[in-house]
Amino acid sequence: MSKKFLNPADATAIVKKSIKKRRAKDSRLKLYGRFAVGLASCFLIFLFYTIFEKGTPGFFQYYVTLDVNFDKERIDPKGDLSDNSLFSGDASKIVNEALFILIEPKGRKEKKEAKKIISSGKDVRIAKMVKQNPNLFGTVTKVKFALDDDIDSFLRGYIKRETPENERRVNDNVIKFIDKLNAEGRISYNFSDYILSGSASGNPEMAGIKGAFVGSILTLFVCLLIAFPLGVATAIYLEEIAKKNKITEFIEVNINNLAAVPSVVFGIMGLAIFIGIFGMPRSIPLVGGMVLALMTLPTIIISSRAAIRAVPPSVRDAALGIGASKLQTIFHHVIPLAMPGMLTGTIIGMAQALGETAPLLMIGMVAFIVDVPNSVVDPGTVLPVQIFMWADFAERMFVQKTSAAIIVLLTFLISMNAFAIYLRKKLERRW
Amino acid sequence: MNLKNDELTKSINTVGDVFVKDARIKARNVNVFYAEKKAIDEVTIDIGNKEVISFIGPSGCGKSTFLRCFNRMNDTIDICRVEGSITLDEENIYDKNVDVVPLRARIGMVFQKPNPFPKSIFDNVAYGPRIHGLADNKSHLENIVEMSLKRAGLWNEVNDRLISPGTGLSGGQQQRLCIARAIAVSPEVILMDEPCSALDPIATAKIEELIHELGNDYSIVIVTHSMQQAARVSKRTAYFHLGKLIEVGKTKDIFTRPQHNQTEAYISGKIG
Amino acid sequence: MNLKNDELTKSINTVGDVFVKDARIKARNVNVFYAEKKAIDEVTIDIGNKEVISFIGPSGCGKSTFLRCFNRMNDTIDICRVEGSITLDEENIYDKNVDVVPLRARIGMVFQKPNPFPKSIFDNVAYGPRIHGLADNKSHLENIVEMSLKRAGLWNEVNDRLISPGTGLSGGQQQRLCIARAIAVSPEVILMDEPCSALDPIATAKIEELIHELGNDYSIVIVTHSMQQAARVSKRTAYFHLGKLIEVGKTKDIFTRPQHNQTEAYISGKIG
Amino acid sequence: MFNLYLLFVIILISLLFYFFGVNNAKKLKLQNNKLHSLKHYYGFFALLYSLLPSLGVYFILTIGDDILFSNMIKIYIPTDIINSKDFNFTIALAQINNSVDGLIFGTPPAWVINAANIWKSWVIKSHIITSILCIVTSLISGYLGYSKINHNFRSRNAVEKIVISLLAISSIIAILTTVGIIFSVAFESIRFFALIPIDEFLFGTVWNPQFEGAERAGSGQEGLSQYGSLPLFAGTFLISFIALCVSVPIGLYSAVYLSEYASKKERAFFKPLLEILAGVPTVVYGFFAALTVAPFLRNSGSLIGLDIASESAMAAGLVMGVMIIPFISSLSDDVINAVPQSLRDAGYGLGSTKSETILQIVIPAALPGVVASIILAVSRAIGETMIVVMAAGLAANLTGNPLEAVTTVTAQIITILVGDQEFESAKTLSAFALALTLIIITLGLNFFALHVVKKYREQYE
Amino acid sequence: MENKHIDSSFDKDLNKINNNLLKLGTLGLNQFEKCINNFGTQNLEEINQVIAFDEKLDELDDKIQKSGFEIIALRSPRAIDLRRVIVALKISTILERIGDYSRNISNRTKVLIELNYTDLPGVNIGKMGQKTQQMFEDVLESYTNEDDKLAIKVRNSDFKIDKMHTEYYLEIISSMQRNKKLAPIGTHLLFIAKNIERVADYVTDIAEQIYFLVNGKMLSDHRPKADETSLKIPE
Amino acid sequence: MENKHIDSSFDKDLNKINNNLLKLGTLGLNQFEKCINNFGTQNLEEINQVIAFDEKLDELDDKIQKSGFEIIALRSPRAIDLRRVIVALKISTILERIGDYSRNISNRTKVLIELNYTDLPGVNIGKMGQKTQQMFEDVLESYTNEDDKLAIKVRNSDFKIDKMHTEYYLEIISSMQRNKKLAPIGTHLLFIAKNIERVADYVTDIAEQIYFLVNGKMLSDHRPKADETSLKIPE
Ligand SMILES: Nc1ncnc2c1ncn2[C@@H]1O[C@H](COP(=O)(O)OP(=O)(O)OP(=O)(O)O)[C@@H](O)[C@H]1O
Ligand SMILES: Nc1ncnc2c1ncn2[C@@H]1O[C@H](COP(=O)(O)OP(=O)(O)OP(=O)(O)O)[C@@H](O)[C@H]1O
Ligand SMILES: [Mg+2]
Ligand SMILES: [Mg+2]
Ligand SMILES: O=P([O-])([O-])[O-]
Repeated sequence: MSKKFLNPADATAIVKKSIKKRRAKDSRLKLYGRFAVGLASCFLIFLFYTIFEKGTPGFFQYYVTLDVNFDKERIDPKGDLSDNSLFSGDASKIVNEALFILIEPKGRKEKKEAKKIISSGKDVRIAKMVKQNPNLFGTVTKVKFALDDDIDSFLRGYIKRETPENERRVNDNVIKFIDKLNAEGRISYNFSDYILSGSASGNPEMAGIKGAFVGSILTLFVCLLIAFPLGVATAIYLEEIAKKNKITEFIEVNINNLAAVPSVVFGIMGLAIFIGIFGMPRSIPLVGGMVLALMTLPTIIISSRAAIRAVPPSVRDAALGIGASKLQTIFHHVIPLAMPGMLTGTIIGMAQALGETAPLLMIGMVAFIVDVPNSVVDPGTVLPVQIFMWADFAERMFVQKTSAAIIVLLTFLISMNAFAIYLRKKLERRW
Repeated sequence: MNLKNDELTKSINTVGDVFVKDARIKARNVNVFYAEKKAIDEVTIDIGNKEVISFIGPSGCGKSTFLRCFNRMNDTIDICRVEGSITLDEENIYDKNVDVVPLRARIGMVFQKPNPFPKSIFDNVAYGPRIHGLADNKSHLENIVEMSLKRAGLWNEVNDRLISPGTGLSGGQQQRLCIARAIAVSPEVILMDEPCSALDPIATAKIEELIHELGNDYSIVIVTHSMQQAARVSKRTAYFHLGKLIEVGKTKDIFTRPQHNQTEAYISGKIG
Repeated sequence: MNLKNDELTKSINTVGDVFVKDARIKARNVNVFYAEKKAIDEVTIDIGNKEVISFIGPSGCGKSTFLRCFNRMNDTIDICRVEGSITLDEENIYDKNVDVVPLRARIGMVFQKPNPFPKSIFDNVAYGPRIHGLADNKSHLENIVEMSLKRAGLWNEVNDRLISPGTGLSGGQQQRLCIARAIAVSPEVILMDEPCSALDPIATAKIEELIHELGNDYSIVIVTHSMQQAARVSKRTAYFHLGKLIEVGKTKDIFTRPQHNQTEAYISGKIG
Repeated sequence: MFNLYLLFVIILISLLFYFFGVNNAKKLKLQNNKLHSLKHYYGFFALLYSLLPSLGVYFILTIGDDILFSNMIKIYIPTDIINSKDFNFTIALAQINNSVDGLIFGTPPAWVINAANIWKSWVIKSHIITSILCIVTSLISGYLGYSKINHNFRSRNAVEKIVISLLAISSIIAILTTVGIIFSVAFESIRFFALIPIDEFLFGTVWNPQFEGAERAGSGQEGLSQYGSLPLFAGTFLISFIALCVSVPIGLYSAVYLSEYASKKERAFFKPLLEILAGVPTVVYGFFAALTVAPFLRNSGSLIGLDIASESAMAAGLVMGVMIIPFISSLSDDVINAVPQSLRDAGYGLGSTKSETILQIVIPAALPGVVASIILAVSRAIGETMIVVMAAGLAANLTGNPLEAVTTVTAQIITILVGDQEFESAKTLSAFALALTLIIITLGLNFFALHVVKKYREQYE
Repeated sequence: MENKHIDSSFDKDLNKINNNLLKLGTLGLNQFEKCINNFGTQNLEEINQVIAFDEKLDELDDKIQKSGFEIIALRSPRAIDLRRVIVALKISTILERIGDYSRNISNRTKVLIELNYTDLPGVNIGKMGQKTQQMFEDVLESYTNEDDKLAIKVRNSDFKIDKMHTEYYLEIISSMQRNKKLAPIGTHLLFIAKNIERVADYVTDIAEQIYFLVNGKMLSDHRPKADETSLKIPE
Repeated sequence: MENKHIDSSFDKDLNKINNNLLKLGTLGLNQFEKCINNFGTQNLEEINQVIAFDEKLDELDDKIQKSGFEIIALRSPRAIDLRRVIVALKISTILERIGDYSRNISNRTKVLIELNYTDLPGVNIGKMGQKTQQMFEDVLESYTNEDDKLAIKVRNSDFKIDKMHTEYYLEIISSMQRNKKLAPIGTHLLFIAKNIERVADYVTDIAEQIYFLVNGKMLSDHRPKADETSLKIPE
């Protein structure tokens, strides 16, 4: 044997020689890591910044304040404040008149243009007001009306005066009216009445997320009701009860694979099975919830199983050892201990479901539905789908509304995730 | 096999006093398989009334496996199969219509790692009586808990914090809590699988002390890696090797003059 | 403090032979803190050349903490702070310009749980020489690996499967592999933190056997929970209690006639 | 559709049986002093006996009636209408259903109103029948359960058996879902492949589906439509590749940094922060990609004279890359953390520097897990829909140029299936074929990843 | 034993062996005391009692040997515990030997009675016996109290017994030389004296064991010996 | 020792104590053999050698006692190992005592030489010594081979020595009774004979220890004793 061990002194000398180089490598790796984390954080910040920057104005819009003459005869011809009566009334006209007083349009064309300044929901607004407060009848009251989305865009400066008239959506006449109103201090920039309480609407200035929001809640509710018990039950069965055999293995493989199936495929399945075979209606939160439930099921099962597995076997042994039956062991010990993990998984699954779009598109929750759904079997839409649809609309104002909707959605998602993290932290046990 | 007497259909290869006069548990020609693998091979032994017996042997020789036959904890392992018969007071515990739940209440078990439930100390001890419906009312239950903790030598250390979690105790205290929990369902036999191997020497000594005392009231079977421990706590010792029960006898005989040379080799630290 | 001689600024509370003539490592008034908590309190001791010394004491007394000072493994724990001085061949290892990398190459360490890398047996042993660039060429490296495995008593068992993963070995073999890995970088001192506590008695005996042999070439410091082990493997024994070094002395003296009554109490199984 | 009141009644009845059961057990205990099980198990037994069969009846009847009615209503549609050329039963059914639900648009044909009325009467009848059947079932079966209670009855064992069966049934749902997916995709795909040869679908280089009805059976030559899916898959992989180029280095280095270098505080802050990236809905990314990234790319491209499409693979890929960073970083961080501390100690103990320990010990040990995390990220990227729908465009270009617009499989599925479709057309069916292929690919990747992970686990367990 | 073992049954075992040893010591002392007294009183019945009783001492020694052996086997005692057990084993053996000597003296006393013995001039076996008995008592006390100072004292007083023995030895031989009839009596007296001297030696051994018990090491200095019977010829 | 301990240093320690014991045995046998021979040859130089050498035996015994004690403390031996150590400790003590007797015999031989001793009629110390020596040799062999059969044989042959001793005892006293000048010589011869008898007794004890070593229990039957010197009066 030519060379044996180095003697320790020589070894130390060799080690010392290369130490500088090795230390340099060390610092480099750390630097790369820090850079990567920084970059990812920047992405996130940029994303949020963009959304917020675009979305915050979406919560606001321009209003014009008019002195409306609440003439009972004209607004409520039948005098019983019924919808029917109010609809047959002349509320729109009264508002228009109030406007005309201020801007004095000349001729039919100008009047027509002037009418468009105010959003088309003005009669509904009057109706609502008198219903709430019949005392208004007979008074002349200042009322705020939303401006049309083009006017809004103009006021925000998206539509520029300098643009040649034929290329912009607001013509010179209208600009003149706006200037007049502005001069009288009638135009104001306020928190939007519509974004949170309105529903889908072709008029961007009146569009809101209430319908989609309620739709989302209902869908989520169905999803939770189905996915949580099923997921937990499955997890318990597979982890605690089932013997390890071909069948359980098959089920496991199935679950793992379901987790990998693209969400759009779940939509296809929902379309084919629930709607195609079971004959359920399209667009309803029930079907949406069921599809999302099947989609989040693997998430819940997998995280529940992990949570169950994290319960140390010693606890089971302890219970079995003093004569608890298998199910007593499970229900008295395993489930309570695994619950935080299961809940965390479920919340994360729900958050996923809340943000999911593609499968819901498949089952038709993309339909244009004005009414706010009252139950899980009323047609409706959900927030992300609403966002998707708005993102596709051409009107400038929808960009802001979309962003605003995104902000609402994100707020929810982040608070759900934060809650999950909180739950995990709070209930986390160390054995 | 005729369980009524000790005559065996098969011969016993074990050296020493396999049988005792006042046996509570009688294991006869027990074989245990994990799938195809035989982990326990034709073991026959008696566990006497109120005796402390220890099982020793090299790692993997099947001590734990055999111990867990006594309260059918092996049922929880899918691939585990038990043959032969084990009787508790002449009743075959592997009989088809024996319910393991009351069986396990009669034969308590203490595990290697202290495993208190992550509940309060009180609830830990009260759990068994509760699920078995042993207490008539609350004060009865409290009584049972107090008695059990006292008997486990833990009462003085915890009586002022019964509602604090059992997992907050020190390792040794936890193990005594587990013993209290086992006692609370009034078992007749207590099985202990290396009850001190996760504890430091002082906690170990306390548990051993406790085992001594409990030996007056219960039959105790203790599996241990530590020959010293077997020597200290038990009156009888059984030596296992490769799934076979090589020798059983008085502990002092096993430690001073074992009869089988495999026992000799193990006891004196030679390769078996 | 003047490190050149053994005169101390502070008095030593330790009973017995703290100093040895041919000391490799000299620890002087070492204090270790975990955040605010003092885990080691004014410990002064010499580790001699080519001696096997064991650290014993109740759980949590700071044996491991003190051991890990010798190769500055405590640096990896954020909240850990070391005071006092430890010299290896008169060079203070806690000096600012001492790099831990060569230090740790000189002072090998073996851990409680066998921790081979999930690589081949060969790569496990070759890892150290490779990162430190100790081998001139491939055959030299092979030589080092072979020598180390031989010295760790593992060569005969693994020489036909050097490329199979180290994690596939049995626990005892894994631990010997870890020892071989430590030897491969030509250390002078080997620290062992309860190297056998995860092993069964037979594997333990083999490691102890190995420690005996290595004691001829290296200074070995071994932390152990088992008094028996300390008695078997070491020539000198140090007894720690609550972070203090109570007594150091020849193992046979410590075990037959300890001087300090705390040592006496611990050695003979009484509460300290 | 669902009769919640009935549900309440059933539950109420079963609760009643619970109390009967408990009371009976109490009585038995007084008589005999020894019961096999605790009291409440007797109650639960009666409760389950009452509840489960009636619930079964309830759901079967409630779901079944619609299907039954749909079939039964056929005879109430005039034959001439059924025979007419553009009759579509699904649409007819929808009309009738709308009419039943009171959603009346314009004036429906008389036969619709007629059918709707008949349907309505059935609904009322079915409600009554369902109610009676459910309540009777719950009473009878509840009594049956109750009468089983006696001294020797092992109620705990019985209850546990039932509960275990329920748990087992739950686990079947996963299989049913898979069956459902395969069922819904496979049949349509088979029909598609009957129209379009499979090799044309797999290897054709032009994707140009048009609604043409079913007449284009057989040959692939006539008409304008072409169903070569290669451009779609090329687009999919191009975008996925771009995404990986972004996410793998950032994700891995982040994971390494967070698990090995970062202080506890840093880690506690940055890890959830990065995970937010995964929690952001894809539609938001799509919006971001389409409205911010794509214009930015085009603008900066034009600055340096590059012509970048307003919808480009680049935009979608980059954003998708950002989205999947946390999949890689979090999962890798987990597996890196799962590498036992003892291995690091071993490394440090031998005198390796931190980077040596990480690169030569920790990462190799965690490698299978890291690989698995990347594969999972890939499969996620391939299945991702909304970003590409919104940002990558719909142009089925077979190109490797990331600056052009491309389309992907999922985007095509969405565009084909959203809105009204003719179920018979090759275009509609092609979506199912695409979905099938997509499933096969992602499943393949998933299998592979799981296999790797399993091996990795074995190493440490 | 100030400190108790955590494992109280260990203490029990140790106490048992300790108590048995003390019992053996007391019995041994009793036997010796009686046999010395009997030498003076010549009470035949009592002498026979002493002889018969020796069996009990043998049994007790056996018991101690066995239990000591078992404690070592089962308990792995260390430090003071181990010393205690080992010392107990050694002292027990010695006490058994001392018992043998008591019996032997008694046997010879019986013969002397038959021979109508009276003390020879210059020989006072009783005194020698009492001195030895005192040493014996002291050594038992020093064991009970683990008093190594007393043990050393005992050890050093063996000197006197040796001297006495040499003196008596020479006197007896002189007597025999003077009167040949005295040969049988003289022989027995010689052996009795020798036996007492051996008992004192053994007491000294016990004292040394006690020193070891307390200090963990043997007394290193050589004990002064004054028994010169094997070297001396009566002038 | 067929099987080796996994921990070879334990074997080393056991071997060491075993070898030391064998050495002590051989030295003890040597001493005894020499002192018996010297009794015949009256070679003063050799006698002095024997006396001087006894110190070595004491030292070796000390060493064995210490190492046995340490083995027990450090190794917690059990079963055969423990028996080996305990038996070694006991045999060592016995061998030391036998050594003492060899020295004592030598001392007395020296005195006898001064007294111009010749063997008394009917007394053959040399024969008695040789018989004992044979027993001694046998017992060492039985220890070396752990041969409990041989040990029992040795033990049973003590009977003969006792008989011989009784015989010689009576003869010597008779001689002294006949000739008062013989008193000093007779006394020394008496003690020498007694000493040899004691050696044989001790050899028997060793044999019993060997039986215990091999079988783990003591021989239970009572050993036949034939030494009646303390009971007999010469007619
Ligand atoms: N669940 C199991 N599945 C398969 N084999 C098992 C299982 N449990 C134990 N075995 C095997 O059965 C044999 C006996 O194991 P057992 O745990 O009873 O040994 P032991 O004597 O208790 O060992 P230890 O002292 O290490 O606890 C071993 O070979 C072991 O590998
Ligand atoms: N990383 C740490 N952070 C805080 N405290 C620690 C840490 N490690 C150890 N300690 C504390 O320092 C003290 C000494 O611990 P150490 O691990 O050195 O004891 P030990 O003697 O080795 O005990 P054991 O025998 O249980 O290994 C203990 O009180 C322990 O709680
Ligand atoms: Mg075990
Ligand atoms: Mg430690
Ligand atoms: O007891 P001894 O015969 O050695 O004096």
